[in-house]
Amino acid sequence: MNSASLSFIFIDSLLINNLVLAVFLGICPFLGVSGKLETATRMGGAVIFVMLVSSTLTFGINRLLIAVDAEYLRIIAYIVVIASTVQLVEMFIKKTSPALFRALGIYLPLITTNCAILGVAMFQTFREYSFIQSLVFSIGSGLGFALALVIMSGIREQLNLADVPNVAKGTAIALMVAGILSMAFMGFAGLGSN
Amino acid sequence: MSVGTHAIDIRTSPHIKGRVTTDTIMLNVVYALLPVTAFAVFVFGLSAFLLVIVTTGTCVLTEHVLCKLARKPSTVSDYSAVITGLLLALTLPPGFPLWMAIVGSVISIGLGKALFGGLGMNPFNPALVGRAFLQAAFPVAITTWTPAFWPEMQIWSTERFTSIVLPTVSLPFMRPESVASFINGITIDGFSGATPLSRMKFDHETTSIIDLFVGMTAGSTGETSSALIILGGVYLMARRMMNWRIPVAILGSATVVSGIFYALNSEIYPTPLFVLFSGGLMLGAMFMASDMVGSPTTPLGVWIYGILIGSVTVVIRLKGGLPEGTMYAILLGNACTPLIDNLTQPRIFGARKKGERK
Amino acid sequence: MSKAGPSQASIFLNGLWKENPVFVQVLGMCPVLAVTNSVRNAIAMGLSTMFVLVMSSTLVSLVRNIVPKQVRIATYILIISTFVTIVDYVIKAVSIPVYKALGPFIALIVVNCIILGRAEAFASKNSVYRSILDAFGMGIGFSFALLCLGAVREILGAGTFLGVPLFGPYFEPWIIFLLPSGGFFTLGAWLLAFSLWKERRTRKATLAAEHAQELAS
Amino acid sequence: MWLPGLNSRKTFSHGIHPPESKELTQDKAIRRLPFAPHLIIPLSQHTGAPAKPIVREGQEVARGEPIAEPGGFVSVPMHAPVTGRVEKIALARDARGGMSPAIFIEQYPAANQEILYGAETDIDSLTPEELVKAVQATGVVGLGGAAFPTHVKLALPEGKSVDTIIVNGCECEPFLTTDHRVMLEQVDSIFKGIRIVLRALGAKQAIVGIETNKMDAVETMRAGIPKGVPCTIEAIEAKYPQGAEKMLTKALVNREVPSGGLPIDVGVAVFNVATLAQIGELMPVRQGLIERVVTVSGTGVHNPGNFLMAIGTPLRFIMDQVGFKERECQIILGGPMMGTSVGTLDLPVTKGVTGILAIAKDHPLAIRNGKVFPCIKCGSCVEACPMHLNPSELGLLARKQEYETMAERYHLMDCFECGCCSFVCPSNIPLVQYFRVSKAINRERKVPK
Amino acid sequence: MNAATEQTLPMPKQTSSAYMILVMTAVATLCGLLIVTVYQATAPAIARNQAQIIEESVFEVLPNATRQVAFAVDTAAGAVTVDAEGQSALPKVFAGYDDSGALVGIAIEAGGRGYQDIIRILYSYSPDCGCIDGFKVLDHKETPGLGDKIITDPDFQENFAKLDAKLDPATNRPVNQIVTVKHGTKTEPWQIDAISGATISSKAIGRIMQSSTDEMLPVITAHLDEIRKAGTS
Repeated sequence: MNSASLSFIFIDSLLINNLVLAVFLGICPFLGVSGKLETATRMGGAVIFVMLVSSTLTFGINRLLIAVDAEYLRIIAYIVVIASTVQLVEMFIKKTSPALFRALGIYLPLITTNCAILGVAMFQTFREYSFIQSLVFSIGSGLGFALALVIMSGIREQLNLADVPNVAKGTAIALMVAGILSMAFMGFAGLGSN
Repeated sequence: MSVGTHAIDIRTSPHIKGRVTTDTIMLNVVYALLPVTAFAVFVFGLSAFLLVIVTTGTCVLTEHVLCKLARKPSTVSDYSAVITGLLLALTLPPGFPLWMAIVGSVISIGLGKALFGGLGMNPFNPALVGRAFLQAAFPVAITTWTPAFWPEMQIWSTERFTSIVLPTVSLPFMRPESVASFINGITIDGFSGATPLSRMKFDHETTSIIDLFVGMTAGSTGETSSALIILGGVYLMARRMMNWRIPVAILGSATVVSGIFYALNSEIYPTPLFVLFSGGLMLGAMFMASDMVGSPTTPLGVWIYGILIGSVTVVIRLKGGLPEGTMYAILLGNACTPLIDNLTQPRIFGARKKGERK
Repeated sequence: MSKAGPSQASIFLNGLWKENPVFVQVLGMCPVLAVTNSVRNAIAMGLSTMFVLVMSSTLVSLVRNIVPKQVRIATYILIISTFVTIVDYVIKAVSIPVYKALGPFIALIVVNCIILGRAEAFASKNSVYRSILDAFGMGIGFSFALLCLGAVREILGAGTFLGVPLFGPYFEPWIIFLLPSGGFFTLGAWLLAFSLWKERRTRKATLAAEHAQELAS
Repeated sequence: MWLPGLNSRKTFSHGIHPPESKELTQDKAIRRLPFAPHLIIPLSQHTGAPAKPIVREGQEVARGEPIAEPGGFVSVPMHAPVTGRVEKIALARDARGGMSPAIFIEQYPAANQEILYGAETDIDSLTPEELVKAVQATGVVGLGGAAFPTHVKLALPEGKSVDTIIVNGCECEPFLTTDHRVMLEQVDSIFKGIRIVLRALGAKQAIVGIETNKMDAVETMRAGIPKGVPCTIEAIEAKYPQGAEKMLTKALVNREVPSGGLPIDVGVAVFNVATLAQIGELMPVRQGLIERVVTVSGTGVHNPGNFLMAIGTPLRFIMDQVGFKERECQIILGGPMMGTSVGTLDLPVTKGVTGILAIAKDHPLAIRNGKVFPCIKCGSCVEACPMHLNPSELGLLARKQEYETMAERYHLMDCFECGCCSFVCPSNIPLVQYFRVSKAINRERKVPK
Repeated sequence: MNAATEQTLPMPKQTSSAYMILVMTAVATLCGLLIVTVYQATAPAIARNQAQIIEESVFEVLPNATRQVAFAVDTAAGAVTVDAEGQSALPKVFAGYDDSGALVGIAIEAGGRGYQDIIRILYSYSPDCGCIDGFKVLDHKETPGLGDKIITDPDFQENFAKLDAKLDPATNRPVNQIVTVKHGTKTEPWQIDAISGATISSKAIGRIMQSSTDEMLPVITAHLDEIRKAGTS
């Protein structure tokens, strides 16, 4: 049981403890897919969607595991659920909305290895969120991930035109930008606490 | 581009050019900052003076050394490092340990600017990157304030010009208390002049608007006197060396948002005037958010950018955990600049409007 | 695989240095950043990852000839998550504070690309002995990187190493290094240092080559 | 900033206000320059195909006699500017720094330089098609600097129509005052020209746009409107590049010429005042264009002024006449914003030359070989670009050689190189030069496909 | 998972599905065996560790206690029940008893928003003096060196040596609300003197304590007899 209010969970997961910039989840796609704004936007959208679905499913799975006293299977169960969710979502979107599939399609398989999805599932279990809380948490986290990704990709597109020294090009400069972004997000600490 | 080898010079058009150049703009920003700096030294004394000298010196030196290391011609002469140094000093509390100020200056230039390729390439305001680093690294030192006209509002006392606030001279990598351990009989706890914003936030005490406007309060070295900051800003606007829309958008949106809060509950929330004149909002709006490099280039984008900064500042101040949010808001604005620019590309002349077919 | 493969020593050293998973391949960033605010956590995470890496590589290598291609990845994930679960419980049994500090990141070892990557790229094609060697190399390389980060962050951020104060009572810690932004900066700085070092080496090498050429001509 | 309602003066948005420097010559009446002893008449003084010579070396020519015939529809004939002898037909240096064919004429100092060619014609009796032919025969091209054959503009393409003639009396380039003087001194010819053009295109009205820094011209022109000519004179804001076709169309009739299009796409045709003055003067007598008014100005000359000079007069001769200070100078054919910088004085005045400027190096606005700073994204160029492009971003892209992105995402091809961005750039970045190179590279890349 | 991964891989003919299922089952069985073994082996140690952590904390805030019993407090129903197994999802309090079985104090768990994240604290309430006399931060993410002074600052800890939390016998509500005041301005026994420079975290502690005492103390006081009895049983 966790008594945190929904608005707090949302602001916390979106801004204060941003998935990428404060909790360090999903760093790989954050660094890998943030080269282009358009790609980043689509990846962000895909992550929000998958996160919502998988978080709902893992919430149910967790309840089931607790009921049958098999909590030691949690990690295996979660990873299986997430992998199949991504597959199912992919198939479902392909069938129902070819346009959406074209937009998100190639990013969906990448999401399986996005630790943010599993991370959100683990966090909501750790913090013992209720169903509604989990839902808000996953939406907030997904939006937070997308926000960080989109801002980052904007900056990186701009940096392509800058004279970044050769030694700093690539991951190093991306990490530095992420660090500065992370500092900027520190300003949101305590938001809504009074 | 010039290919002139004849006695008569040839090049391609245009053959004339406006007289304003980047270094003159930068130099004028320095001029605009001078009254604020001078007032800061007058109010806070020797410690503030040392702080300004140290940050400016370190910034210029760092810029020079890094240029040399990168085997590029030194870019010190464009004055941008001077501005960074000055701004950094003006955003730090007077009496801030000098060794930390040096760290901040090196971070400002190194991380905030050189790493991105120097002037014009930095997505974030270098001084604020340094400032944010110091805020995160040394949260205690950076929230230790010296009261204005110390000791105790004696404007014509000379004590502040002949003695130093102790933290200023703390040993490198050591806490201010370290000095006390070397010199017997000195206690540090003498100063804890809270800023108007922290008094507002934590104790719900307001400060008179006149004091805020003139600068009779504790606060960062250069943020206290709104009057002089406005003076410098107006000078730059008048010389068309600053985009007037940015300060107007920031201050305007801050007024509106804080006005809404005030209207909702005038017991808890301060008046919009208090919000405008307290803390670093004025300095940030005039001299940091309006830094051309980190702000959008499109006319519409500039408004969005300003409104974003103004409202985030007020929200952090009134609803967040921190008493002040200007720095974070501007860094956030800088971060969003490429996106804003991307979304607000102007409609080019003669482009077909939406839905219009050839 | 071919018998004339790389020597055992080079397999081991490969992961440790030349193909260091963090500094060279830039893999598994999340735990590298998240749990390195103290040396203790860094070591715990390094060891846990290494354990999972070694065990799963061993098992994968053992079953590599039985498992049909189609269910390869599925089997690997199953094996990896098993060992992660084991680590999870072992840490909980050993020390609750460490467990709390690492939090969900223990579970996230499952999605650490290094482990699946090595299982797929190396263990599934090599003998058990060589796979263990490779896993140890990679594991130590990963732990080494974590330690590099953890050491910098703890020494600067708290003035301690493994909790032991280093600089006396008046040291002013640089708290930023314990915060998330400090994690990004430290890793960025390490990468920067690495590429500076590499650049200098290649420049020296080209200079030497040019010099040799001049001498020859 | 342009605020609707507050600022009732007609204009376009963006643009710049460079110092005008017109006071040097604007009050100097047009004076005739003596004939140079040797003249050079390039065969390609206009846009389009070069003219074909119809004279032999050594042949004697009389002033006004056709010496070359059009090389195609988009081409005009040449007429002998002086009475004299064809020295040779050979390659001559051109303003772009290359060599191109020209007719060299030696003037007979003894000749009285009377124009013997031509015939009085009743223009009103000609059909539009005949008018186009007649205009071509005069050899008139756009005298505002573009040198586009005027008759081509008069021949309406299928399916297009023109309702409004815009007469360009802006002369927005600093230093230049030729149009200004023409408007003061040749009012009748201008209106004659307007009538001819109105008839040729079947347009309903003509609007003359004159910048507010030439209010005397506005007055004179207003007073001179003949009865029956549907013409209005509008004073428009003095701003560069007000005289660009698209900008002027926007300012006067509030129509935006579509990207990549011509004024005719919005039912407008734009003519320079000097062009119309020449048409008005030459058409009734069916003579050829052999001389034009040129502003010779700048801090590098002793006696700046507006001179009527024979086409083909070498710059060296002109400079001798006005007194060249022989200081380190930059010689510009045309205005300082879009003109061509030349490296030699052995060039002739051609039909498109509006001015000859000698700008001394110590002129406050002269481009020194100043330091180029990095772009600080000040946005001045964005606020200056009359085409509403983003020169700052384009410049950054050009540095990284992203030429295709420039064209596809940032509309590089809409840039008409007015020079506003380079003028305002505090970092001295040669933006226009970047764009010129980028455009050329893009064109080259497209060709093989 | 089977279904999931097969989608992405082409199906060569030679391997029969029966074989694949066999292999998967074998591997899964092996894994299951491993996990269960480890789970069984570590379960006692984990339970011990967890119990120890709670116990240690409780004894830290109740130094005179030698034995503790956990209770679940249902503030809505106003009921207190013994919850030794820790099964209940309700907020918990731990009563501490000395060797003679007399109630020494009650340790109450509370939590709320701090600067960066939730702060969880444990404080002890002494029904005899109607005051709070022990305090420990269980979990926090406050800024190191600044907000974490709530743990390290001795002056701040001093606040909780005897913090007034008396209940008005008539209304059974706290007489005075616990409140954090500016550093150096504490005048009343129910005030918490804030840490200089760490006002945000100090205030958070005050808020957490105030709402917790407001909610819990009336219920606990009402059932004090039951709690005392549990010590002697």
